[in-house]
Amino acid sequence: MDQDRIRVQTEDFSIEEETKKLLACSKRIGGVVNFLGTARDFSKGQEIHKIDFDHYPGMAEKRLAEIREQALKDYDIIEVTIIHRVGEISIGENIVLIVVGAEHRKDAFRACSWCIDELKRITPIWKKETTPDGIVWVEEHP
Amino acid sequence: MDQDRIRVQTEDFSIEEETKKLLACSKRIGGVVNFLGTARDFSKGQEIHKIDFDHYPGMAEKRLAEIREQALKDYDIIEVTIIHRVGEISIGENIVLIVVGAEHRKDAFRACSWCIDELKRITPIWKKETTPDGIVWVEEHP
Amino acid sequence: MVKVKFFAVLKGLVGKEEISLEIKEGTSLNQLIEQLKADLPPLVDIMQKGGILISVNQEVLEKDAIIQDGDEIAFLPPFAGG
Amino acid sequence: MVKVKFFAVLKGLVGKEEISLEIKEGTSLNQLIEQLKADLPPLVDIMQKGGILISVNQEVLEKDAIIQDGDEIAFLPPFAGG
Repeated sequence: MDQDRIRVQTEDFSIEEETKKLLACSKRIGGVVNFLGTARDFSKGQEIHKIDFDHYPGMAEKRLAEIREQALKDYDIIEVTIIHRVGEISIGENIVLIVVGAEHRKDAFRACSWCIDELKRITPIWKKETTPDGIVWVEEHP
Repeated sequence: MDQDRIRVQTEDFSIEEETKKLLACSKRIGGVVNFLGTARDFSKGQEIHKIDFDHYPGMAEKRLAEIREQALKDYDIIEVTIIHRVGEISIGENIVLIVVGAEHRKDAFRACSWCIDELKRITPIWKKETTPDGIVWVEEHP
Repeated sequence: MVKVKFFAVLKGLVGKEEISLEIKEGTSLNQLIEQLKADLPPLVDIMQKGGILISVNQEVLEKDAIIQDGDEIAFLPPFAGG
Repeated sequence: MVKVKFFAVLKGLVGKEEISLEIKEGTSLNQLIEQLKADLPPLVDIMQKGGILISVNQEVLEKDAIIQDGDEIAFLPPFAGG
């Protein structure tokens, strides 16, 4: 069950499918908040051609599982799915998806926002941007 | 364009499709926050068999359009879609979808949360629940 | 003539979805409500209970607003969308 | 023997993805870093610049932590997921 809720994968994912899977786990879910991060074509004024994500296999999944468990403990929510793509990602493509299901919406919003902040803070995933000026590993995150 | 971003309809909607449509409107969108409200099977401890939504045609759409415009003005976001279903809705089905696209996620979360609060506050839509005890028009909203 | 619409729980209580009626020039929403109460007795209790908003041409207005011929008035129970 | 992994920008700068090396009993992360700097000169600048976390068996630890035979150590540049 958990393995399906936490994924680091090269393939794309479907928001629809993940939302439906989450809803299927409990009829008590009345509100779902999704965060979808996609590859933008501009970053700090620089045109970007493509993005590559590197990750620490094992440790990245472990951190995402910890984030999910902490969110389930700290917020009044029912289920959480976290998926992060790695490898080469073209402009406009999906990068990350967080799906949070709750009985009431306030906690779903808070938990989803917390999960993506925490993901950026503690998950060993790195981003390489290919721009007209060359390749750069992104150091700061917004 | 606006007509497509604001809809009151009996048919179901697809989160995937709406998210893709929103992303297609600007490559600057880096984060999308979705709120999906679904029909729960319990409300205040009462089992619910089905839900019916009534609305004030014209006025409901007008309020949703105002919410969208206000959100675009007050938050640093790029686009908003608001869809509310009316008529008969079975347990587990979709009710409402709000999709907010922004360059950065914080404003997308804030705007999406504000939109659903505001929708509940000012939109002339009413909910009738069918329970084992009979039919009741819901008066308070959480 | 103004059109008066009743939604949701009100539709059932009043027993009507929409009525048309003549008003005198300078009629306020409050005066319209009194006029309607006489014709539709269930409205007496409903309006006393409170929580009903009234819209004129799809904008919610205070009850001292003056209405005009051709206006569309609606009685709106507490909203429950979302 | 411990395994040492380098990720993202470090992989390129150091020119290696993973190395194995012998450690003495009671070696701290700080001592390991000094030992590695001698073998991999680019690490000198990188570590001085700061912002690099070090994990032992996939947990980020302080640099005075003692490592043991069989540990998996990793040099982690600032994260940029999401």
